[in-house]
Amino acid sequence: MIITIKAFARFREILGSETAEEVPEGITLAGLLEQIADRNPKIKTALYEDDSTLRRYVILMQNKKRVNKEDVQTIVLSEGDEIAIYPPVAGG
Amino acid sequence: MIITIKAFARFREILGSETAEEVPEGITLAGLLEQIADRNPKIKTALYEDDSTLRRYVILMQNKKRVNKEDVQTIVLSEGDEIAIYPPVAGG
Amino acid sequence: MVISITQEDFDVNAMIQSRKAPEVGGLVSFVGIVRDDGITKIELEAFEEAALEELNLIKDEAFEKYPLMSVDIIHRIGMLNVGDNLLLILVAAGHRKEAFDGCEYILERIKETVQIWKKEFTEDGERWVPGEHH
Amino acid sequence: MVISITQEDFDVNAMIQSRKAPEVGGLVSFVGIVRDDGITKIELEAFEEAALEELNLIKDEAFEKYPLMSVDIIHRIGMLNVGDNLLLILVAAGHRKEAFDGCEYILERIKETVQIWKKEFTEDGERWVPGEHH
Repeated sequence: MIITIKAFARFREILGSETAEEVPEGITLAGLLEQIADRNPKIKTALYEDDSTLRRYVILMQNKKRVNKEDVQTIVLSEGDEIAIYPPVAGG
Repeated sequence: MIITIKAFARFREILGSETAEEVPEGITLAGLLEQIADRNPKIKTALYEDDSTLRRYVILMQNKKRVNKEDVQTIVLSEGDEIAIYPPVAGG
Repeated sequence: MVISITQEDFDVNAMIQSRKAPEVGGLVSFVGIVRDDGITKIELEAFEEAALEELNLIKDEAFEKYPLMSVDIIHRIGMLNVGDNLLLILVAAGHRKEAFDGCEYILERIKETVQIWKKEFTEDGERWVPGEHH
Repeated sequence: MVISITQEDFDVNAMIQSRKAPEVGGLVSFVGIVRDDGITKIELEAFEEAALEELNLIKDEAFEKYPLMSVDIIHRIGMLNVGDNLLLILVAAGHRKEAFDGCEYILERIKETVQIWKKEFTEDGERWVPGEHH
């Protein structure tokens, strides 16, 4: 199935602003992030600490709802989901 | 000697905006107020409580410096002094 | 910087534009408007020399209390209608917090001590707006 | 009421004029400016759909917390120079206190959660402005 990934600011510069990612049915959000990180060491470094935990400043949204970091392992994605990845905001 | 009296808001309506008051040498600020109050019961009522104390909401300036109420009896006026009389301000 | 008591209206855009400077990060303005409290119009009276002195003193106090870049205060007097501009306070600062604090401080001080009075006109007559401070 | 993320500049006078209403007694505006922190220009990027949703949520929160008459928020994006307008928050209320509190609340919330980022360009290169909140 296809998941849309949107990325912003420094993550946009690494991931591109919007990409369609082919993933297996039943993949979790954590699985999606690992899949894209495995393809590119720059993405891996941007997303993960050395001990493979997600960096504190990575913010995730699923269909424009913010995701709690503790739920990343358990959220199962569905066809057409939009995952947004961005760093802490700096507007105003 | 001549003292200038400036009055504002409701006091202007009773006293006029600016008047030159002829007073004896050595008069105190309290003496000046009594002199103008004695001439006109409306002024008297505007300035004094029934017990002849100055009303709480009367504000006085001598040459654009605010006067403490406790000093009204002791301030001796000089030729050319300007006394301003006004109620609590309501700008802004 | 403008400190003024005037019958003239003011232009907030132009004032903001002229207060921009490299270190200015935020401008906070307060625009006071003649509110419809069942009135037809309002007349403002000032003891101008004293009020201007007081406004300048308040400006100086604001600069002492907060790291501000500029302060402008324009208080209108004369006969005004509901919806007319009454007061502009414009404060520029490097950062937002001090701009807000400075602007609010100036407004509170104006209401406390600046020699300006308001008379409201209604269909039934007129009344002096009571002052809040003594 | 305008809630907008746009490349266009804004007109504070016109906005204030259009927010006047009989019960409005005070309007507080915050105008954010591109500050010269040794930069040549700045580029703002937004996750527009999410940011607009968030701004509308913040507006609703402000109305719940304070008795406000109107709220406008215009956040600019794109390439801006030092001194350019960046953000307008305009809050109208019956009285001064709630207008100040409402405007300041909205600004803090924008800095916390609205999906907008800034990249600064200097003579030596470029850097993303770090966000304050997580």
